Amino acid sequence: MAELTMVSAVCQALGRALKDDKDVVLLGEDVGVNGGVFRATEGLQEIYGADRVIDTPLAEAGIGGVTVGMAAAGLKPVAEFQFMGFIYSAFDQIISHVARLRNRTRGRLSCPLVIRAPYGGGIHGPEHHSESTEAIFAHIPGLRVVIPSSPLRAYGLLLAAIRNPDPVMFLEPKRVYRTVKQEVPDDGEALPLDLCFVLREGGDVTLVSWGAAVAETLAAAETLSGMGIEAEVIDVATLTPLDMPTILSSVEKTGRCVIVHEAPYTGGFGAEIAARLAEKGLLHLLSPVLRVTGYDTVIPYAKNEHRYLVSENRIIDAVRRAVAFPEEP
Amino acid sequence: MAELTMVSAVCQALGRALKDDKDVVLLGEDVGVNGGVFRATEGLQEIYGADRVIDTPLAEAGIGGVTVGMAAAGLKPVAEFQFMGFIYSAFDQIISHVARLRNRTRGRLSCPLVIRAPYGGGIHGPEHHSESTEAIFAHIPGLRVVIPSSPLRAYGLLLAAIRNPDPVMFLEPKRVYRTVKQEVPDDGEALPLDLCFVLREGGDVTLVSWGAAVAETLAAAETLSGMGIEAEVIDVATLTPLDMPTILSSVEKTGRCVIVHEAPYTGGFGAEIAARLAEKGLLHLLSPVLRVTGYDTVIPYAKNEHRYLVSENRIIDAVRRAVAFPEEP
Amino acid sequence: MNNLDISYTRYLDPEGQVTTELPAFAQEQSKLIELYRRMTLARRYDGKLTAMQRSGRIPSYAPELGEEAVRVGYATAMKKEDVLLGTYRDTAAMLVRGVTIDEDLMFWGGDERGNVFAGPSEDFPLTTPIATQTTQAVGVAYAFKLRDEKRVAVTTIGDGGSSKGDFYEAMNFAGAWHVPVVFIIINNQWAISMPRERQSAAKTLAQKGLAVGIPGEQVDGNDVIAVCDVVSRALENARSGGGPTVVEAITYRLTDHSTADDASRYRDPDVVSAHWKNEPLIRLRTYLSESQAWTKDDEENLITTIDQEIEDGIAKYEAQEDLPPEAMFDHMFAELPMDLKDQREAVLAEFSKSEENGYG
Amino acid sequence: MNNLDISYTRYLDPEGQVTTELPAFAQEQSKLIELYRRMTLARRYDGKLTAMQRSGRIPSYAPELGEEAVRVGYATAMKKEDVLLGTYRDTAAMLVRGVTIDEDLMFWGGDERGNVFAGPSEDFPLTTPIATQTTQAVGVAYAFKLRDEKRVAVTTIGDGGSSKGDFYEAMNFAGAWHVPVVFIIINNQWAISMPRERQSAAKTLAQKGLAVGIPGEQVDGNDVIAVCDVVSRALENARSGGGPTVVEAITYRLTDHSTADDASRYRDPDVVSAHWKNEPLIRLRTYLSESQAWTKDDEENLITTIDQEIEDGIAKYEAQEDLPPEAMFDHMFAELPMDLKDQREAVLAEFSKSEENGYG
Ligand SMILES: Cc1ncc(C[n+]2csc(CCOP(=O)(O)OP(=O)(O)O)c2C)c(N)n1
Ligand SMILES: Cc1ncc(C[n+]2csc(CCOP(=O)(O)OP(=O)(O)O)c2C)c(N)n1
Ligand SMILES: [Mg+2]
Ligand SMILES: [Mg+2]
Repeated sequence: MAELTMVSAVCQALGRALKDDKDVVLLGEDVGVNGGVFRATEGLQEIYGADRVIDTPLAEAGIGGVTVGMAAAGLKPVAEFQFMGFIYSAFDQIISHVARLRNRTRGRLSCPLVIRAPYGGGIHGPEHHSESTEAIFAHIPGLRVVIPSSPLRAYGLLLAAIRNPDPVMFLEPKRVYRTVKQEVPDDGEALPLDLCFVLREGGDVTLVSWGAAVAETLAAAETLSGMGIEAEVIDVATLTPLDMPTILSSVEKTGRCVIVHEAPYTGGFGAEIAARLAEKGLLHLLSPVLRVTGYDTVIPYAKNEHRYLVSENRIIDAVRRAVAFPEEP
Repeated sequence: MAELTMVSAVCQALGRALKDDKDVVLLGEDVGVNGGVFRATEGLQEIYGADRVIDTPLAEAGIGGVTVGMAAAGLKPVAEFQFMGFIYSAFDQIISHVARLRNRTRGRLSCPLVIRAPYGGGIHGPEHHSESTEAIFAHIPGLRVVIPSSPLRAYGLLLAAIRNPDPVMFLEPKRVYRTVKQEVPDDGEALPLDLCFVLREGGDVTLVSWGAAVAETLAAAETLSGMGIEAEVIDVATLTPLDMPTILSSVEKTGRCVIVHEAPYTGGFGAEIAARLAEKGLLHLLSPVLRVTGYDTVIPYAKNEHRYLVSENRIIDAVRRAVAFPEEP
Repeated sequence: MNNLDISYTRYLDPEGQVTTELPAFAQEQSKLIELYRRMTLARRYDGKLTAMQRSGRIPSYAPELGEEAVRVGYATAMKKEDVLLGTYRDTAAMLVRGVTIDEDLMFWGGDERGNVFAGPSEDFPLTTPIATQTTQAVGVAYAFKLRDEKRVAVTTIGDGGSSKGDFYEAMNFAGAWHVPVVFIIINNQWAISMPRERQSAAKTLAQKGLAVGIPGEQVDGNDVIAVCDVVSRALENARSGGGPTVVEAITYRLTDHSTADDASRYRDPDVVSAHWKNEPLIRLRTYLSESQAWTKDDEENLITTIDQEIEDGIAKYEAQEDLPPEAMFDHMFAELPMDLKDQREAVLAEFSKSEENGYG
Repeated sequence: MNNLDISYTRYLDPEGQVTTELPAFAQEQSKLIELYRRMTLARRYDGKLTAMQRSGRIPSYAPELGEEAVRVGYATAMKKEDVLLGTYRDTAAMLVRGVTIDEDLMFWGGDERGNVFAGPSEDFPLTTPIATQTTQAVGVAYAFKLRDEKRVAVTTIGDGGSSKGDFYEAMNFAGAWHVPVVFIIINNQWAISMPRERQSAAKTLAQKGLAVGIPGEQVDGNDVIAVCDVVSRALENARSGGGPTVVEAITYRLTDHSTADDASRYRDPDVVSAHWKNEPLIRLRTYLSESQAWTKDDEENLITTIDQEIEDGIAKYEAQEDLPPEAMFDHMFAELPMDLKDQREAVLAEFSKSEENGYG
């Protein structure tokens, strides 16, 4: 079996969904003949036809709205937004309808749809190609926010998202689209939504992360291990609904927590996790809950981008501060 | 001097700004002849003319974009969005341009504008008329998010917002538009942005709130006082940039904190404040940081709305739990 | 300036005189009487809702006084299996579609269960965020086309709403994809306080379709026969694979924008009164009377029956069980996620404590 | 289907033959030679940027090969005091406006300082989120009108972008407010992989203006004389209070959408080659040569001068000091808020530790 990158795993999951369920359709800008600007839909139009792998006009509010209409009318649309930076025109649909149609109609109509968007920086893209605004979606009741961090999880979680009867924002960290390969059998097996994945066990500190930053977090954990600090690494994977029990029980064990994400600090989803620890885990906390995140600035153009992105070093520094607390490391 | 409601204080500030600075213009749906659906611009078109108090076509993305253009071209536009629930079409402009134009051009161009929107529930409005999505804006670097909770603060903060050289989201809690009156002299004095207001002093617990919920928070503080619990009440007023020093020093004194807001719990701005306490105030915390908030559901239509909104009772319950911690009250 | 060519259809003028030979369906008096009944129901129910709001029995309402012909006309033209995506002002159409009065009252009463109408079970609930329904309609129409179903999505929008980018994107998608959707612009001349002329420099709103290459036409929105006729043709065209159409129906909002509005602040009451002579019920009644198909007695009987129907609906609405507190959680997702369970419990606990007999 | 009436302007055909009497400005050969020089600079610089991207010296670039005439034409028609709000593909226009090569290179090199151009100091930076510049242009134009300044805002958009609701809203605001703005649709037939025909069912993109009641016309976008002429007239009309215009300039994207794109995946190379015979430089050169106004020597000299100019710009760009780490904080607000100070300190500390001689 060939090893797949994350973007190929996404493509494989989409192909599988198209094959298994005739109600599944894909739509978005350039998803057809071109196979998507990242090739996440490569080859699918050829197999499933232009009626089910649909190139749209260039209009994001429109993509949002037609996706809602399709879903309510019995299809299972998977819409691609070319970059997260261009999803904002669809916010009205996402907030006002996607997240609400089931509730508004007490389940008479619903929105079984998936909205996919590549997100995050680190590819030296032009401005507006490097956004990490997952926290915005995570604040909207009625949405699921799912973020894979490996080819295997991309495949399994995307299948789960498509099969889920409710809407899912499926955000793909494009920085790791092609950085790792894994064997990803096309077995049609979904992974569970609404659960964190514990990627590494350790008793000294809990590292909580998602998306592209999981890579640096895992790397930091390895380096820390060499320094005698064993970190437990949790990939949140589904931001909302949040699996707090898994995070809490890890922090009950370690007493320390560092949260790592690429999005800006203030109001990032890390705040929610830290806040829940301050509410539900206070007595277990041996040190401040630290957040290693992007800054409260616009993510810089290519030249300064590396100074904005979360680095292994910054994570290690934070962990050492947490572990040494109340001393300076 | 007549006493003013909050909405009249807003109107008075707008009139003052139009009078003091010929570059100030107001725009929005129905802000002209009609004086705004809440009358926040009542009478202003008559005085300052239809060129400066501008009725727009019905198109929020357009309102966002023309406001940016006006601001960059040297005007000081104050745009009204009729309800926060209809601001989403303007997100692309707000996130991609309003928050960024100065940074993108290293200050060559800038966005000295104010975006006003009535927000929050409690007026038995139809669906989409009761949103509290301030946390979304607070997560966008480059925006100031300012929320008044009294007629005096509405007047002083709005003047400050209009005079500020950077963009301000000025969110007006419509539930208290007409519930209280205060003497609000039209003296042209602005209040400081970026600072919290301590509305009540107390040593037992810190209550942190903003917007309409400040009313219930203050009421709860009075009731609690009768029970022997003295609460310090802080109106955050400017969510971002956050004045954490004021909150921290209060919590250093009281050791306990309850955060109160109307927006949904998960990812609400209360999470940011709690997270910062978990980071910077951990050693001072005598009890879990509790949040009394809306639920992670769509705010219900009129009939069930009162069960969603934060009540004095819920605040009192939370404070009693905090104060009794680790016992149950 | 470029030349355009926009047709305008009318059969009955404000005086109830036939201006062009009536279309086939309108040759049958029973059909016209049914249209008249539907408009009268709309008018009476609209008055009732307005009154109920004034007396505090419902929190808000968007009246459609004077605009009954458009909604009754297009809804009558639709087939049951078509799908409607309307605005907040489309109550009359929903009644024609089969939504019951008690269901509708729940909606206006502030209860989400009002959107669970069994009649047209695929119709969308009334939409508040303006123009968002129009792109959704294209998605619905796409599903019809993909599944090869001979059905049409119908969506409405106001003159104000026609300025929104969503509407343009919807028309453009519909044109590019050639899907079965009909866009009805209900031009009642006002968007709250904004008059039609200042909303757009376009001479007609029908020409909005031209921007995206789909046909646009105007119809006298106070002539129910014309609306029904024009929309029927657009529907049949869409149903048979002919693609989308934009119909601009010209009418007039005879009252306030909503029960929260006071139109006297921004428009001249004399102008409004003048528009009463164009309102849609009179002209059809005149025509029917002059054709000896309608008498004073018929009118009185009709009103009695309709008022009873409305009262029955109100009684049924008021007999409904109150919404339980936990209702706000129970339809957020197909299955309540673990993470919301505590919140649901908290609400239950709070309101079982403080409320003895339900919502009051 | 409704009838429309859209004009199309061309002076020089692809063979460089005059098809209609040239407009006044084009009677002066020096003017035409300057237009030719500007297009040649655009062509050479475009090639250089593409090459620099291939060799890793800049991270990305959106080439405009084949589309030089539109940008040089409209930018030449503009006055200095007008304001341009372009897309990411408007580099050639920016150079005409006075942006220097080193400034432009900074932008493409991934350095915000590239947007601090001193020449047209009120022009907007190139815009990535498609169509957002068009509503902004209306705001700029509104400011001009309010202050009674005889200036015009010019904004461009692609054929793809013309599907976006923002563009429609922009046109509608401009029409309703009658402000001095010119919308130029640069129809290069492709939006990445989406061909023009599938983007919209509209036969022309110029007719998009009709939806909002503003005039629309087409121009041969590969005829720089025609572009300059049509845009000049639209500008003068706007400047003198005549309101907005939509101009559709028809050209062809001869290369990939961007340096990240591979157009051979979705379009036939033979069709692309065929379009080379329409490209804008040849036809003007032919015309000039046939008018004895341009020799081989002139051509060689021009290219030598331009290439030197480009190399000088590159040298100046490369001599720039690196961006300091704290730059990301220092322009977020007029004054750095207290709450961001710690973050700024942290970045400074991190990178003074780990970087000895700046960014590498
Ligand atoms: C996106 C959006 N913006 C603003 C509003 C507030 N609002 C409700 S109705 C209305 C005017 C609508 O006018 P029109 O489209 O002509 O429809 P009508 O009310 O006349 O039927 C406005 C501005 C809204 N509901 N949605
Ligand atoms: C709002 C938005 N959506 C998507 C994109 C991604 N994107 C960049 S260019 C492009 C195609 C644009 O085509 P067109 O408008 O014809 O302009 P051209 O590139 O041909 O000059 C797309 C989809 C974007 N930049 N902005
Ligand atoms: Mg209207
Ligand atoms: Mg193009």
